Amino acid sequence: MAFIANTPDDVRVMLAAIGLDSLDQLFDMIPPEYRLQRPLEIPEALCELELTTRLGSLLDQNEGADKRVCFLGGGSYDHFIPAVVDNLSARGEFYTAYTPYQPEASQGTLQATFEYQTLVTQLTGMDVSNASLYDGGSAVTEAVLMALTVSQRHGRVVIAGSVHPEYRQILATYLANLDPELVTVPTPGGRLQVEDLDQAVNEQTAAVVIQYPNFFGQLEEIEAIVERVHAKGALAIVSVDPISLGLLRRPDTYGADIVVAEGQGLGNPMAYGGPYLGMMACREAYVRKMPGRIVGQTTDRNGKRCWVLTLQTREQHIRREKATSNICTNQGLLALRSSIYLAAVGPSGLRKAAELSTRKAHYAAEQLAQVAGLSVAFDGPFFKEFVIRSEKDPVRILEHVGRLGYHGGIALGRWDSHLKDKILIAVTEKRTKAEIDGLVSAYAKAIEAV
Amino acid sequence: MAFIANTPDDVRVMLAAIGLDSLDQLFDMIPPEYRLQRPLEIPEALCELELTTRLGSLLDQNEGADKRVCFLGGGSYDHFIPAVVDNLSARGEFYTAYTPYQPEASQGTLQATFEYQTLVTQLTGMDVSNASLYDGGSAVTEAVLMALTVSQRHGRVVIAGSVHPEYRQILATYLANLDPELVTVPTPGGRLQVEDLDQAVNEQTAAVVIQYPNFFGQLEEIEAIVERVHAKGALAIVSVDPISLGLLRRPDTYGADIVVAEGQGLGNPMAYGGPYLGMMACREAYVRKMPGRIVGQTTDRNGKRCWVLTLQTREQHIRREKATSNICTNQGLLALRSSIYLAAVGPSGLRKAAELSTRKAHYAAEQLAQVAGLSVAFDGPFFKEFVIRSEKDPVRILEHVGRLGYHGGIALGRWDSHLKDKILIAVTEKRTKAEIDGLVSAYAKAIEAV
Amino acid sequence: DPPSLLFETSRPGRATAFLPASDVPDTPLESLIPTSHLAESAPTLPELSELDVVRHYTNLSTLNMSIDSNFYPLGSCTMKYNPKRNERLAALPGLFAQHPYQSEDTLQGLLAILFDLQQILAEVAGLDTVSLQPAAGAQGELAALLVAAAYFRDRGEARSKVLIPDSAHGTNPASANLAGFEAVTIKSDGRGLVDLADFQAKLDDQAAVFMMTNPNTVGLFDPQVGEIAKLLHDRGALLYLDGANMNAILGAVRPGDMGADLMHYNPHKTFSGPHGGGGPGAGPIAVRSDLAPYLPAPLVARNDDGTYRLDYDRPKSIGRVRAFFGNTGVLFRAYCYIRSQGPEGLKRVSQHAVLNANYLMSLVRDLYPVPFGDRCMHEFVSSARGMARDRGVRAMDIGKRLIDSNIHAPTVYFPLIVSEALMIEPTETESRETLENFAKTLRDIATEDPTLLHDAPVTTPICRPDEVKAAKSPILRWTPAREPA
Amino acid sequence: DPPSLLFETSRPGRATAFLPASDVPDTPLESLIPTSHLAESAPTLPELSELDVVRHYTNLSTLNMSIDSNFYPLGSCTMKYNPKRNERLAALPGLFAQHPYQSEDTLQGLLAILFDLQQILAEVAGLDTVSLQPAAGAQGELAALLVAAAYFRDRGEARSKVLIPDSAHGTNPASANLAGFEAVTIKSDGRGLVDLADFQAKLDDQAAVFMMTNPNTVGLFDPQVGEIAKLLHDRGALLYLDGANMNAILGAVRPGDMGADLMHYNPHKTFSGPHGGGGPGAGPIAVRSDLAPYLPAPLVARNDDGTYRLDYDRPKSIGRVRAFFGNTGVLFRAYCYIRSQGPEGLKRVSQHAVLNANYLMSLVRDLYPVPFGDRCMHEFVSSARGMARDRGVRAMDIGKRLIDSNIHAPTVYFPLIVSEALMIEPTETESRETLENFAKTLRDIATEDPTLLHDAPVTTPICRPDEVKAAKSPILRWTPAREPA
Repeated sequence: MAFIANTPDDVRVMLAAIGLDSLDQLFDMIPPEYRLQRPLEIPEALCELELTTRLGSLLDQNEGADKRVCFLGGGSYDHFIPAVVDNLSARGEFYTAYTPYQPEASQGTLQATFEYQTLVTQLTGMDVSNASLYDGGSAVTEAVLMALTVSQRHGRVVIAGSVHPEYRQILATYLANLDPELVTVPTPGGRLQVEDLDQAVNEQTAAVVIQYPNFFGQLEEIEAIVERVHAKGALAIVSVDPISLGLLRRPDTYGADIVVAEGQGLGNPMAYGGPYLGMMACREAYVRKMPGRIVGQTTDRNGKRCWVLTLQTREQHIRREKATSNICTNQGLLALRSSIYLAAVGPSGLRKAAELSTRKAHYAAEQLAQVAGLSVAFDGPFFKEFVIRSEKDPVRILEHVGRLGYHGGIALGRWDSHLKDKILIAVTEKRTKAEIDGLVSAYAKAIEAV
Repeated sequence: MAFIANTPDDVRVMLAAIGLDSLDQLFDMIPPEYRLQRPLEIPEALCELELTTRLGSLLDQNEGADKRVCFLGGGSYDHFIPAVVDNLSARGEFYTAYTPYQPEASQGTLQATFEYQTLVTQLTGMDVSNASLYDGGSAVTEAVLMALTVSQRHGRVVIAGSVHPEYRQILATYLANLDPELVTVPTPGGRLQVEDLDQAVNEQTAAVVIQYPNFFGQLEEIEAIVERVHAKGALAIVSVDPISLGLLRRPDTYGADIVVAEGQGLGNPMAYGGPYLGMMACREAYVRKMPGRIVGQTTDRNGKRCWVLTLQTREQHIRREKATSNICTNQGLLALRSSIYLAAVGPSGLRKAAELSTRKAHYAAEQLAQVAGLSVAFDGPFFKEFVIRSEKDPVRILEHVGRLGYHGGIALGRWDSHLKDKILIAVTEKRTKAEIDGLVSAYAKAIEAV
Repeated sequence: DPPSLLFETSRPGRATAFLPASDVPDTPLESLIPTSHLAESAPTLPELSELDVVRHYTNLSTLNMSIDSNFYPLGSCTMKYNPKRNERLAALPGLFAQHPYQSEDTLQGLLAILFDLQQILAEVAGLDTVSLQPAAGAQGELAALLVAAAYFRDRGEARSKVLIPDSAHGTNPASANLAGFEAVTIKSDGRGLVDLADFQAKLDDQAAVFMMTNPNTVGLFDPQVGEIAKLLHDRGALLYLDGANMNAILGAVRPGDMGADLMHYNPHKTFSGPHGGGGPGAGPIAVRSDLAPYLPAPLVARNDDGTYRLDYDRPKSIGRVRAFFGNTGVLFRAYCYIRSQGPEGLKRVSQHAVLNANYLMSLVRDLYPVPFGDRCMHEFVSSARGMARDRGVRAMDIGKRLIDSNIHAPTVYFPLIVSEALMIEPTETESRETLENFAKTLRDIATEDPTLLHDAPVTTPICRPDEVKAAKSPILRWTPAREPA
Repeated sequence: DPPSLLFETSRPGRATAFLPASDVPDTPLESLIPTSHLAESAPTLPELSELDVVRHYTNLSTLNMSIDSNFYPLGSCTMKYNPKRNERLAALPGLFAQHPYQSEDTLQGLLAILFDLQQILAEVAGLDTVSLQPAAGAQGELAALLVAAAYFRDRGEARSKVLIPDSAHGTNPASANLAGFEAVTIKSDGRGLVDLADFQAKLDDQAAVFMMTNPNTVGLFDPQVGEIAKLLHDRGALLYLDGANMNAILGAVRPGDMGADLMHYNPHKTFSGPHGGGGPGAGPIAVRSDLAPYLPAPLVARNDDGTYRLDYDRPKSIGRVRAFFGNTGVLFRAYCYIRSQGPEGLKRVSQHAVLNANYLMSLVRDLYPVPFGDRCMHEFVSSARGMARDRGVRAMDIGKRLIDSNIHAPTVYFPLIVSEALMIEPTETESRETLENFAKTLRDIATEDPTLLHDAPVTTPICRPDEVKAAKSPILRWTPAREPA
């Protein structure tokens, strides 16, 4: 019996203590008419050997970054994960603990989370961080919901068209039954134009959401944009790539009010999209409107420094329908992984990851631009990701490149038919020059063949 | 700098404290004429990303049991390793501790080792076990050296030709410069004949070494053999397969004096031959002649039950040249893994592993015997391993079978030209009927093609 | 000594080698990215050697209680054993190295697993269609309510209310609010069940959904569920089943069979995902077929040729609640667990979860009265009200004192309908000896000196922290004692 | 409470599911194997649930000190950081799933690594040929002595003695004895070095090998090594270098360059193999070319086409000292470590190992006198003789008291030539702060109440065990308190 400790003997003794004759009687609270009278129609049990063999071979059918050279990005990246991250985060005491409700029995998780919060503030330059949210996409929406409360404006929310299309979809989903109008500012040139933004933001606008580097890898004119947002009395919500913070300006220096990020790149595997890590940091003044758990420092009765969950009166288990958010679960394990990652790589390592990604992405863009039939789509500066335009159908091109052993990029037409001639390509520090040259040659072959 | 914590600042401060100007001066005890005046000619340093990529791809070139279906045995077996074994043994506190010299700081290792010793006695039925030896092969020799001391006979050591050829080589190597004569009893029929044994064992014989199941997988007439050995006043050293003890008679029941085993099959990976686990158990009377570390139970000053290294006066760090053995390092981590394995699978799991291996091996033998050009070589009962005779050259047959995706067996000619038409095949509980049928068909094709 | 913070251990210049030199042409960085975008310096992260990091986290971890080290009978959280076999499989590159935007032809193994999981969760729910997207139970609740909202909108019905029992988890009203509904509380009756009169009084044409946790948070199966479903359906409203307590009823009764129209799962609870100090979880939702068009997209679909695809073609879908497919890593572990159990095994899980809870209750209820129910499902709620009144010992004191015996505290002060609540859920993976040891400890505590209990725990790395101070002047990040000169 | 033993937790019938039903035809077992070979019942192993096992070992582990959790300055054991990157690579199937009798064409990646390692170890040794076979340092010593014996036998020389300094590890004389030699002890002089006069007096025509540890066990490099080598070679004898202390001299001086003819490595010490509570190790040996024919077979050789093979064709080989290739897993980790360092890095390892030892010595030697040497190599040996005499505080008391500060004790009472020895080896992977904290703790202990020190440790799971009782009436296995009826 998988994972059940009771022996037939135990069952006998225990049933007798309860005063029952059979396991079935345990369920006699349930009216018989609802009881399932047949076995569940699900596959039969597998022992460990079978499970390992069968699921192992199913997984082996997949061809991800382990089997093809990966140039896919769009919010999930093949960054390098140092071995210490896997090793330490796998310790049972971290892995199989629950939310640290009992601080005396949870100082490990609490201190690690306090350190995570500090690391996030160090990365972003913001005042405070929460203990994590679900993912970078829903974190954008949580930031908007928070901005509604902070600003007390409920008329409009503005988002740049250069924000990840799925992040924008999430926001639309959440706002569908709420008051604010959602206005998306198109970015046909790959970046947000300040004039377009000015038109979209009105006096009832609670917040403007910008991504930096944006979904196309482009660097928005972030300082000018935030200035305009503030001029309209709205909050600037900026979604960043944490790896980019090894190189790019910290959000505090350009006046961001709420910073969110997808923390996957910081030591978390791509894992077909999740679990990921929603990061959120903001100005101190907003902390009591921030969703999610927060760990704070205090002292115990002996005056010893220690940590506890704090400001819980914001949360749903206390405030119920008046909570700042319905969030309960956080992404503790991923926050831990990201903390270990940052502690292991340090400032020089993070900078190097950012710099190598930048250099290699620019090299790749330059080389691809020389392939007949391809051109670089947007002319703004970019970080580790860029868009190329293809004269031939990207979907077919990518199929061909795939057969040559490369995950060559993301066809942007999947989200927007206006972008159907475009491909988004990401390059991380893991990619070698030889792999990039191989990609370029694969594209050249594909253009010819398709 | 890989794994060095001192910063340039630290180095400055520390050198100053010592009164030196440079790191180089630290070595001025060494006469300059011996100092190496050039860099070592070894490959340049690799950072973690490079190391992971390069060694990962080198390892990926190998085609072991991960890429071909494995029917290789001969002392190393593809048995199933439950995930708990890997997970728990990897805990840093076990993994990175040293020999438990300080019992107060090492009760984890000590208790685990005491449990290991107990598990070995439960498996074998013997009175006492040590804390492990290097491997099953050198354990045979250590048992012989021990028997020399116990028996106070130094004239002869007898070993069956059906013992693993490499185990026999080790014994020969060790005895080369010592007094006893080494006599090997040939086993052309795959098993030891009592009459042959009788001729070989004389009154000066310290011990007879038997393997059960033997190298060919055959089950020796163990009871009769041990009886004859004892009749001559010699000790019976039996090398067993611990997995077989889920099914076969325990060594105490047939009178073994010293039992040794290769413990690899109990939760340890094949890992191209090592590190493995030498197991040794014996009668209580011999314990003070046993090589290797031993953990014993005692109490602390408060009367609390606890564990310590004990009987250390046998060992080289106390007795120096008079030690029972030169052994210092043991295989603590592998003993731990085997304990976790046995604890996880329990008596029913071990029995099942043994039984499935037996059934599948017999099915394989039966099916292979039906292939034209192949026959089963020996007619004694066998456990999970058997020998087939091939009309065509085993080496070429196996090459062909290999190309079809199978590690099809071991050509026995590598050790003994008399066996050059024979192939040793092992079948563990991991092999499925489909894989066995596949092997049979691969052999059939090979016989035809070669 | 408590471990230092990473930032206190940091020394300038300390680092380890993990990335190589650049192998592409060396261009000045400023020629790639204008300086107006570049930071003046790297972030002020801590600088540590690899051994610093290893020792820090190794030692930190030991300050935690966890399932792997302790009995953890935290009610409502289903702290069952997390099988290591699942972790081994989840660590394979066939899962971890898969990018969410790979082409479907490179994902057939994984899509087969996820499709299978959708089917299984539908079967266990007794409902028709499953979306695996939501990232957590609470997000599943929200997604399901958004589905309900879309359903009513599509039918041209404007319904503004969601009814929720007073014994419900706080996520229910919070999710209802976030989905744009008004949360209306339904009282519990003297048996700890839904007060039918109150329910009927509040069930009007504005009611969209009734969110029911069944078994409920006091560990009782509410047998009125069929009647409730009928009343709701008669009014055109929907019954939502909060799946938090599914561990009690797997294979015994299916939400769809008791009238539920939609539900969420907490796979990290019911199907053994490790809780990771607070997450990650996942929150798949299952719905009746007429609600299926509104589910978040994509779902996994099977093609006629046996291959799998992602089905994005769902024009009525509410859209997305998170980016990418979902919390695949968590879902995969749930799948491993379910496949390890099979139909008989899943049923047995609930049998033993309920057996363990009832046995434990039988061992302690004389000293720790259980206000609602003679028996329980997978958990039970004792009240320390008598002890609080007679001896000044509160539920929290009892929980803290258990920690001194290496047992994690139960959930305290929840559900709100039991005063001085101790909510105890042993799960099926604990042994009888563990339960008996827990009962003995709990019984011993009942007669211990109240002062000792007020001081507890006394064997832990810290004693009771000052939570008021923490909330009053929040210190939420480390800052250097003095700024560097 | 101390953890129960596995056997005490066991309950009949408890188990977990790890193997499937048989898929081959169901024959009665007795028809496959005669009953005379079958046991009457399965062995009496403990019966546990998987959670029992996980919790047992998780909790057991925390009773250990280890490098991952503590500073561990155990002299002579080189307790350096064991890089996790090596463990990740060693866990790949390309290593763990390789069978020792696979054909060479399926092992090219691994053979390339092992060949490369042979070359590297030869270069670092300044010697010609390397065998990776021995399973541990002590087996390496033995194998090397067997090589020496074969060499002399082949030359027709009968030499019966091995000379060994009195400061040597006990394995040296034990190995010499096992190789059939008589072990002859050479005294140390007043500086802690080889007493040349005694050495010369004992160096006769029967001398086969001198086994020298250099740097030696008091942490000093013996500058007489060249002269010693010359004296030996003039007599036709060999110089053996015990590689236990290689961590002090990597890239700084090579054994071959100082005259050594043969040596062993402890890769698990010098090259960061995890010690695993006592093992596994490995013991590769390196020899001068004229000794190479006698090495244990096989070696890895490179073919002209760049592929690799196993070279078994060594007719003068001593044979084997263990089955299969060797402790490949340990060797592989050593290779990872060496490749992470490169030529500069290996040199730096020794520089910082020596720096750390000297710095630490400078911080404590006023209170803990160091009888031999003004400076040291990678470790130093203090003597607590003064404290023992004046205050009744022995080396062991000091070691035990360190444990109370979460620091593992140094090696005590070794080497034998220093009374009340405290042998301290910090290694290069420890930080200055760790060394300073250790020094401060050691200095504090110097003035602590002797009673406290005699009682130490007081913060550990157990206090001092009764070792006499353990040896006098050995209890070496668990037995049930009462036999079951």
